[in-house]
Amino acid sequence: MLAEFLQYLIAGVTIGATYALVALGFTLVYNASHVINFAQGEMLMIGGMATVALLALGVPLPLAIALAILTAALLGLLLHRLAIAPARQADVVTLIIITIGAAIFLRGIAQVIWGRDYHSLPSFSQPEAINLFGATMYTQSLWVLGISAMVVILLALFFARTAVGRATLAVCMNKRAARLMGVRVEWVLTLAFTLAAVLGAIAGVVAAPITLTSYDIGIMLGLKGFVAAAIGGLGSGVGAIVGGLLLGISEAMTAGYLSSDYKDAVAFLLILLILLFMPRGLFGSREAERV
Amino acid sequence: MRLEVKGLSKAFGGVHAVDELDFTVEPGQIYAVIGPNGAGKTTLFNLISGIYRPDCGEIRLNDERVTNLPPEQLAARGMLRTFQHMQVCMNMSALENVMLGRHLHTVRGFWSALLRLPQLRRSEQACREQAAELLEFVGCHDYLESAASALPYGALKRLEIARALAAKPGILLLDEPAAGLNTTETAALERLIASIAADGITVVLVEHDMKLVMSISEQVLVLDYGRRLAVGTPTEVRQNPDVIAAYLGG
Amino acid sequence: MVIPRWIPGKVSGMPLLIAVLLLFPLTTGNEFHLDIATQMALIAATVVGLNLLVGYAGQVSLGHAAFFAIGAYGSAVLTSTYGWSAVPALLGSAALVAAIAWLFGRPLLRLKGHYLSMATLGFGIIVAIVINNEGWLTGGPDGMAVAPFSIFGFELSVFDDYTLWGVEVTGALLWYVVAAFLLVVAVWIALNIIDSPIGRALRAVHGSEVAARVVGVDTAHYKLMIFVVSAIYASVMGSFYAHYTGFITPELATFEHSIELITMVVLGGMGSTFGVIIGAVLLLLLPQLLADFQQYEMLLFGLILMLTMIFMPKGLLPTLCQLFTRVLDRSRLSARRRDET
Amino acid sequence: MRTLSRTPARTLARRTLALVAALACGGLTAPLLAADPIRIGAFVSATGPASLLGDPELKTLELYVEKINEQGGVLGRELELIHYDDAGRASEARRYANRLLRSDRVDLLIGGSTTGTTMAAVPLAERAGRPLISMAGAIEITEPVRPWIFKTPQTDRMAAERVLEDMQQRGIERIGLISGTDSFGRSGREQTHAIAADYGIEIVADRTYGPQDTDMTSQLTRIRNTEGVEAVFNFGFGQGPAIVTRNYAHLGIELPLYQSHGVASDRFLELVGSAGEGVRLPASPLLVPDALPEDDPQRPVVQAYKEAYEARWGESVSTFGGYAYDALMLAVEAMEKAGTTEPEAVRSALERIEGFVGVTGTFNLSPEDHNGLDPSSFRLLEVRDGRWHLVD
Repeated sequence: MLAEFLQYLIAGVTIGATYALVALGFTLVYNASHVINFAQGEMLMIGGMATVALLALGVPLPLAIALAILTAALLGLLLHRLAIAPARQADVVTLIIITIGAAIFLRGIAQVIWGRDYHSLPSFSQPEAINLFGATMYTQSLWVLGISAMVVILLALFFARTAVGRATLAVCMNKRAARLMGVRVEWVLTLAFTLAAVLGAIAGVVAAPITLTSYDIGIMLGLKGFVAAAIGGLGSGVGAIVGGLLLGISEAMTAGYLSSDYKDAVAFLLILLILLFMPRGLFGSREAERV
Repeated sequence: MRLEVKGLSKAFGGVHAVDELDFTVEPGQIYAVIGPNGAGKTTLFNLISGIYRPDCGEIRLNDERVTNLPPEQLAARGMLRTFQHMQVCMNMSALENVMLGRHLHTVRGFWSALLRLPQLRRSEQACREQAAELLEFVGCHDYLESAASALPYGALKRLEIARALAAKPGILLLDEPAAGLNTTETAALERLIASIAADGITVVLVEHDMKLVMSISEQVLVLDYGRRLAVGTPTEVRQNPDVIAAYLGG
Repeated sequence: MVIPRWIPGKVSGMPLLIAVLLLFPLTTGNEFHLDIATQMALIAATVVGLNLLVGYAGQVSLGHAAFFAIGAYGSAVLTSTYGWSAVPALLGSAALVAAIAWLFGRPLLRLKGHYLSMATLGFGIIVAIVINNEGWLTGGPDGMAVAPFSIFGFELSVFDDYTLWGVEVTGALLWYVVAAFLLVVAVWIALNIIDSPIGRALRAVHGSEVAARVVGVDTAHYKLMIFVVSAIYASVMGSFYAHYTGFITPELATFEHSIELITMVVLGGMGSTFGVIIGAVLLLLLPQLLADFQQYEMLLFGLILMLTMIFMPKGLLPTLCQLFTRVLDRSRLSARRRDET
Repeated sequence: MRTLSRTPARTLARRTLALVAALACGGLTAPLLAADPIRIGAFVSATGPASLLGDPELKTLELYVEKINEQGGVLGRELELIHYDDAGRASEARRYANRLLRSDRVDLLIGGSTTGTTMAAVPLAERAGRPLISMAGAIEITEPVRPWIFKTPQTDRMAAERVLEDMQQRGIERIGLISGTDSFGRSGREQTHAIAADYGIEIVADRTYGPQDTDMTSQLTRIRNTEGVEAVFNFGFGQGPAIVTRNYAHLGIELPLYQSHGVASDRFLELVGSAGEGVRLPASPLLVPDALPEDDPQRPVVQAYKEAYEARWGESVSTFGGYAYDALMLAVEAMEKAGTTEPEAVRSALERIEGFVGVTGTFNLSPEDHNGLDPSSFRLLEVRDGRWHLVD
């Protein structure tokens, strides 16, 4: 019984950590610019696929991962500089559609360059699975959890301790005030998009040995990440992490104990209930309206 | 329309913007609220007009308790207002902005809108004419069909007043109507406020322009740190030692 | 002073739309072209309804495809499985959709921000999952066949030929006429709503919600009203779409389909009724045009979407209208200068 | 777009212009009836969730249309392949099928890759009176028989029969079923439920996973913990079954694992690695061409197809490409048999094809059977040492 529960928990937490990283990317961009960046899932795909491609070229794994993350970072930067910044006067919905265009574009490029096949990435360490109180755990799960935790801590330190991080927070809170304080808002926005891309790519790379990867994997994982962010209140970092884990665990538990047909529905039902009864999400902040 | 405020308080993060405030505005009065910056004047307006919810206290309109009612319901009871930082729909024309003010007095049923029934067409035509009249009344006849975004600052201020008047107010709250206006415009505004009051509409205004306040108000309320410093006729207030201290000494 | 209005006046837009719809079948005898045009008209009508919500009330629904799908599956199941006739089935589905929209919209539309979009996202995906899973009712992922639209014993199938008043017409042409008529009605109703105190109130929400509220506009009420209306639009068009294509699959309810509908609105121009029709037409036409590029189709589609929105952030029609009025102003100005000299 | 006969760029420009003219301004643009090649119209799911099916299908069609034209075409005429990608969406499939029939005026349709895309196009083909050869599995495509509709893959029922038969032989009585929630998995699940009792087999656990899911350990744990399960059968295609297989191995489940023909490509072996050891599945002999007996009539056909495909595209064959090969070859056979491309003649010629050896199996079509395959055309394979082996 306990072993079964533990098995579901491990599965849920592993995939949940991936969702959380993607959700953090959504949150970062949303806070800075109020844009829901639908190209976030594609960054995850780029992370995984670029690593696979570089490995195939004979690049050693750590270098391949670094280069893949760098590629995603560059794409995130370009996405903001070339697509979002030129249209900064536009309605938020318009910017969202631009990110959808970017997502389709990136998927299109990936499909042309890397084809439509699924690829697997080798596990980072051996053996691939270990036994834990009767439940089996991928060692890769440990990588996923460890790296996610590390990323979250680094991110927290970045926002709390560095001048750039504080400037980003200032922009998130009030763009105009930040500008008056001398923060270069455009620069900070670019940084937010770049960081979000890095988060996505990291999620894509560490999860790929478990999830496999392909040019269109970003659609589903991106959507799940967005859902996780929504559960957390869209705009709260803690919310994104909790939302991601909650989503992953609820999926695994539902698939195990209840109905696997409706395991995805549970997550979305969660959103509806949270919105109806806790309208600001679990961790959404209350904004005072100023007149 | 009579406005009564009792024990009204509102704090933002420990700072008492409005603190245990009491006052009464009698029907037909021109009532001014003055005070140094940060005295809580705009917060007071936002509380009275239902944009903020008070922490405690009571607001009565013609003896009806209206505390915590949302702005749209206060408007339906005859309380209208303008804003210090203007709230004009820049995506609409000047005329449409005023027509918006007549919202409560137009035929606006769902089916009559859906099918564009004759009664709605007639009501819209009347609304358009009345809005045009009001724009002329406030002196904006040059801008009838202009986009609101094309109006100069002074005209926008008057547009806001016209919009409020369109809703047939019993009481009108004006938040710094003279801010940013030159002397000619201020003089025109003074005449406008006087003629509004002459129609029997109670006027409450927050204003920095002391000349304007002293020449048209019947009662003046002086606020300091959210509290009542003094209240009385312009002459009384001007001679009140606390007021002099706050304005000159502070 | 010329106001660059987003909506080309009712006077110019409506006759133009009717003229285009009337002339189109005269220019082609090709059933494929009629087929595409019929689908375009039905989708465009859906998008005209969605635009009321997105373009005017400023609320984004990420689950509008679900309403479309409930309309489609409602009609399909009630007619094919339960033997209802088409009209009550259509009305029944629309009533169900209206009830759902009201139930969700009421608490959510009182809040500001992206709450409606998140709730509709969740709702939409749940609907897609249910349709996919409940195969006994919906045919599951394989989809289900839908009976032709019938009214007063007259069965309108795209695959039959008819003789009306001695004239031979194909079912495809008849369906085109029906779809075109539906589009005109949809536009007429939308324009009526926009050009009424309700529409003014909604536009005010976009301009300044506070301003609208302090003059007595119950903005939450109107947002809810328009949310329900736009959901009914989607449901009704979904019903017709199901009868027209004769075969529906759960893809109608997917998140991708919802996104597609929103994209049509934004591409054509939020708040521009005729603009969003152009948006719908283009977005349905684009894959047909790009089909020749094979594996570059997706890449090009994304690129075109991105570039259009970057360079025409207000959408196609409003941008073009602005350009047009600017040129007009300039020529008028130069004409005046000529007069003066 | 059209393979051969015109330079792609000019074709593209002309077709784009024609479509814009017709749809935007409306011009009379009946396609030019040029030197009359035989037009084969194809709509496949080359992208989207079913691209694992559509991609090899399209590549096969392109390859063999080229080959046939090099060898002088059919009835002395060239073949012209006009193909569109429906991305797995039924509404797109419907649009493209209509475009192929009405604008491109094809003589015969091949497609779609999935049951949904096929069924959306079926009424159009029937209305236009053009033969349609589907590459999708579900039994409902050809049952009941529709005059113009044919299909090349075995039905999913046959796959289920083949697996259940093998289980019965091994003495397995209680199984756990896991399947994808896509069209392929759903339909397979239904068929398995429908016939399991015929083989004395009881399905004691029944779980599903989404086509895009990335982890199935919960479902598999549930199945493992269900009392009495003696084997597990997974009905799905795409990456899902690969993940199931990997999870299965990592969970250390010792029971026999059966897959469906949805994973029958060498790609599956690459994805699952050592986790795939012992997996059994029904598949076309395409995967084990050299293991077929010398006298098997399919041996040369399968060997030739595999060789040609892998040489041309540099990737391994899958069962799905074989469906496209059979569809095209059946069409060619029927046209040659009829001596014309007149649709009704081709249709009735198709119904008269007997003993036609394809990649998937030997086809015996008739007016009552528009599929023409029997379950024995499925060979049972087992993965051993990372390679496919025939189970005797």
